[in-house]
Amino acid sequence: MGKGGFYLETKGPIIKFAIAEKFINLARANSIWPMTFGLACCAIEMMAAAMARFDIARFGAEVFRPSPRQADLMIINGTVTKKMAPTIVTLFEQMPSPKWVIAMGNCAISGGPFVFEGQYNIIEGIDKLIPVDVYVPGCPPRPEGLLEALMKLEEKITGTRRFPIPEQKW
Amino acid sequence: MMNEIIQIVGKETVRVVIGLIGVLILVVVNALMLTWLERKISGHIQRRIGPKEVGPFGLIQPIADGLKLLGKEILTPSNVDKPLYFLAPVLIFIPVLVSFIVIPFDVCLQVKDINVGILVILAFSSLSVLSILLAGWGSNNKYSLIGALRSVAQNIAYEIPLLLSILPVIFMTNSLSLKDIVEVQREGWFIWKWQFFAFLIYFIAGVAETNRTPFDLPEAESELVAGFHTEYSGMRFALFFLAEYTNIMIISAVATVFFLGGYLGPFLPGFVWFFIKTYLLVAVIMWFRWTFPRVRFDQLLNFSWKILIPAAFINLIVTGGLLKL
Amino acid sequence: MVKTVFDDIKNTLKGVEISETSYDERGYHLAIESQKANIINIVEFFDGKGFYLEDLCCVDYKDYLELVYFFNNHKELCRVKVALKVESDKPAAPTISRIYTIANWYEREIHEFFGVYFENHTNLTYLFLHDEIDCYPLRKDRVPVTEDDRRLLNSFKPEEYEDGFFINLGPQHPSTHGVLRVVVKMDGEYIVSAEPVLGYLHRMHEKMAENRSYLQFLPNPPRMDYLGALNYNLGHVTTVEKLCSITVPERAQYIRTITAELNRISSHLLWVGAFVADLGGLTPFLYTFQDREHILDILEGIAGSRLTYCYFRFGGLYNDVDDAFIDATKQFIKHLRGRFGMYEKLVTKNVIFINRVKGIGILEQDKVPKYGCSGPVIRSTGIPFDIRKTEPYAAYDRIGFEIPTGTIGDNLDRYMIRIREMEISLNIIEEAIEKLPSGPFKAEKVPKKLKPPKGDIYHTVESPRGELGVYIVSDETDTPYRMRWRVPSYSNLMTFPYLAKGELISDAIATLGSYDLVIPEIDR
Amino acid sequence: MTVIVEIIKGAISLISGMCVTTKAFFAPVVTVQYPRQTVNISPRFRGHTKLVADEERPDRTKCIVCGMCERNCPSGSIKKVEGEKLEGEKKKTATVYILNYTTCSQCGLCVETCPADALAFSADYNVTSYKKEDFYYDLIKEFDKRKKA
Repeated sequence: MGKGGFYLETKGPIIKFAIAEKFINLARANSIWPMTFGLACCAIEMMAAAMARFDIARFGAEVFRPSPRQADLMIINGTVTKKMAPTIVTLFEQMPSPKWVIAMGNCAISGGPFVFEGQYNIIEGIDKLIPVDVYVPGCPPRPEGLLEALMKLEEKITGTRRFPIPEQKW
Repeated sequence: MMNEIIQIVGKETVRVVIGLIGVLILVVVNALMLTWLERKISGHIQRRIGPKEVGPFGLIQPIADGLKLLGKEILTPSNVDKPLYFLAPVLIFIPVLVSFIVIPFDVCLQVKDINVGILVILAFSSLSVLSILLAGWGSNNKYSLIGALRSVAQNIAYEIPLLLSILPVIFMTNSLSLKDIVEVQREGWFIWKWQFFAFLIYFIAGVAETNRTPFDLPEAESELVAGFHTEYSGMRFALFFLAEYTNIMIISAVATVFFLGGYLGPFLPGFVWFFIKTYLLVAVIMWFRWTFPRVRFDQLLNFSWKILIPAAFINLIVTGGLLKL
Repeated sequence: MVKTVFDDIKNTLKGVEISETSYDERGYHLAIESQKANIINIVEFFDGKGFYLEDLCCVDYKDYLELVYFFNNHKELCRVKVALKVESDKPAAPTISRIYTIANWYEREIHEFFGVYFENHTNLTYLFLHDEIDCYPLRKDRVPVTEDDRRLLNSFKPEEYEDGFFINLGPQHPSTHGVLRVVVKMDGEYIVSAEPVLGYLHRMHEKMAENRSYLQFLPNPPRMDYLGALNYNLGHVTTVEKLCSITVPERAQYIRTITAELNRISSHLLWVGAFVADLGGLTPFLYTFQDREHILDILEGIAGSRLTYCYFRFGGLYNDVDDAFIDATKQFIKHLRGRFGMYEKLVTKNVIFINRVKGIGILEQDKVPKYGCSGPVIRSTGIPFDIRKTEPYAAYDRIGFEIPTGTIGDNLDRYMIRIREMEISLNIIEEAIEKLPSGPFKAEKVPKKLKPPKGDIYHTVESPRGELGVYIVSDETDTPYRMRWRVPSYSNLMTFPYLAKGELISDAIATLGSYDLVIPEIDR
Repeated sequence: MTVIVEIIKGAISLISGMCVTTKAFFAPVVTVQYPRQTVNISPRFRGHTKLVADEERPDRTKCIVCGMCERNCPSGSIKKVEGEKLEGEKKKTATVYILNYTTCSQCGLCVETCPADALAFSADYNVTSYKKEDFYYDLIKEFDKRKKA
């Protein structure tokens, strides 16, 4: 970890078996364990997604691991300050690959409403520090947004979307 | 071919080897099932569904979890004490395998009937403390260390009432063999024959032995992040996970054998009864977890030393007095 | 009270410039101009009278800096503003942290943001800001960090020079509900000392206020305290309304009361769940969230969002409520009343729970003024202090309600008070709905560009966590010259090092949970 | 003796707690299974803003390109509002309206201050993407998309 915010690139396995890989990817996509990690407002909505009404457990993602070593997914849910940034990079590095990142909420995406000229304390977008897989905008996004992001992540891992797309409410 | 092998190594060895393979499969399948069961039970207690989208009723969920953990990067933190760090997950898994050898699932469904069966289980289950200690020390993490130390103190404190609560049953059967103990209960289960309190004490101590809520201090999530396995990831973490669930199974199985008449029961085959009883106890342990908060460390030890152990002793003396006088 | 304090100061502290001010306009009763030489005497005077330090902040007037001390009394409302001018280059002032413990943190904060040096302060290290900061952020002109202070940056590293078993609770730790970091020195399982480190979520709200108009600052307060968003929204709006003397129609006042109370319940519900989760029981957490979802639905129906509502406007509301809202609220009141029995069985009467919280984290009543804590934390010690009663805003003076108090100030008291407060909030909502008048929901003549008269104002509201104070200095433009937020969690958390000392780590985590901390509120 | 009474009392409290969870176990679940079912979202829900169609000319928006929203936005999310005066018309017609949703805080100031009532909140409650550039909406294009749908 450097102060500039570089993360260590971990190499994938040397030998790959296509079918096994596909199978394991399917398993991975359906067993995403997020890290217990709350930053700000969006953390409450992340909790709400894990609660009875939205129940992230249906997709096997309710196993919130407090230790980064056992987590697959890091949900950046809130403003990342310059004081917090090194910690986040460390946590990300401590996760064993394959690992994914969801930037939840506007603060994580771009600094959100806290960007102004002369700001001295926030990182304008977590993608400047670590690679982000799925972005969920909103301030904060509804829990459905997070569930949708989980499905997007599954689509990214396996290549297909398993779930129906809910009706758009224009 | 088969006959030749049997002739060379002896019938008993083949039986044990087949049994061991069976036990291995049982342990893995059981642990996977239990994770599913736990998530389903917790889900419904909390009025949600739990795993659902992965396979019918989410039944494939544990397999997906297992595969995923297999496919994780093998990660070793830089400052760990490597031999101990590698040894701990293996060491926690072996004793739970051995324990299953002596458990009678049915009249003739037992890998080996050893005449000191219960001692084998108790001796090997104590070994898990050692591996937790190794994991805590080897991880070079403060949370792990505290978790490990808590675990040691807790396990020592609760091993005593555990032992004391099954002693009266041994008094009454005059045997340490699990099969004999079950056979004696043809005349009535021990839970109804004088030993209800012994069963309660055993069960509470058993919950504590398996580090489950309300006694889950070694891995207290809100205090110690993940306790002794904070630094473990991927398959090594899975082994801890597996061992935890298998331990629950063992504790419940021993309770079934000692107090609930093991495989005895009408109509259904013996092993079905055995599993029904065992899984009921497992479900109760899970029920505990999703109802109660966690006790504090000093309360935990106080409860064992000041209440459980004296109560177990009184029970032992009363049983001994009634039987031998 | 005001008169006697005025006379006492005149008699005992000779040569102090004291004047009476209009409470209705300024929000404080007395104003004192102090000098460096006599500030300690003045503070000691208030300490002797049992006043608490409500707030300590700094305003940069370019030619000089002004330190503003607010004192208030828990027994009877008497707010005193003490101003101390310090020169703008190499500013220095005597520390009052020996007299008021909470001043320790306030002074550290002012030191970071304004560069004021407090003489004889025991630990003037950086509390909020990150290592690479190169100026004092809240100064009007860009003032680079002095060489002395540069050395202090990130100097708080207890692990390096002390021999002991240190544990970092946070910034990522399941128990801190956010990004608080507490450095704990341990002896076995017992805590020798605990030192919170703040600033992991410092989002520059006070700086932003100086860059935006009053109107444009509206989305910020809800994000300071995302659980009591409407209360913060209300704090901001009422202060500006008072400053610009805007009258708000009755209907809007009542709706403000109803929604703010609903928000309070949702905040308390979440706390109950999170507190029990800290103690290891996860299921109540899900049950409280389930009840909370009802409130979120109701509030989403009028305010449009689930968490960070931006609903109140200067002079009224964003939009009116409809019958569906009233019906849903009534239904919710009925629903929640039926749930209390369940919580009692599951949590309140549970023997494990009681043994975990009873007699733990005791805050004595006489310590309270030193820390200036508020909300359920102060009420647990037996002091019936509630801004809704002492300085009623919205429609609280037209609604009868009681203030629950505890007896010994332990974690159980804090838990019981919050449960009781939820019940009382339900009563308030019920009464407010009954009395809800018809009429406009918005004042007619609110100028698009607010230009309040010159001067300052201090106004408080009761957020779910305690006393929220807003101090605005206006310079007749549409942006505040300085907007200072006095947040309850900050002073509540200050008691943690005192309460945690000698406790077991599991108890300390329960105590930390009992404050109901919201980190962005502390860090601002 | 008191110890025994306390133990019994404690045990009763634990059992009553377990009764609560048992009741909940058999109670119906409250989960709304998101991709298959959706929660009823209030019409006042605040998603990103959208432009409202003019009643007289439904193919165009009400926007008169006055720039009020742009000036009033607290976080400068409204990047560019441009329009042109079509021949024979008094008001301007918007051609470009770029909203940077990633800095929006859904406060509603733009909707409130719009003199033409041309802005409203959309009900896009579940937007996600692999790229953050996807949230730089051109509301005119969004308007056209919605019109087709």
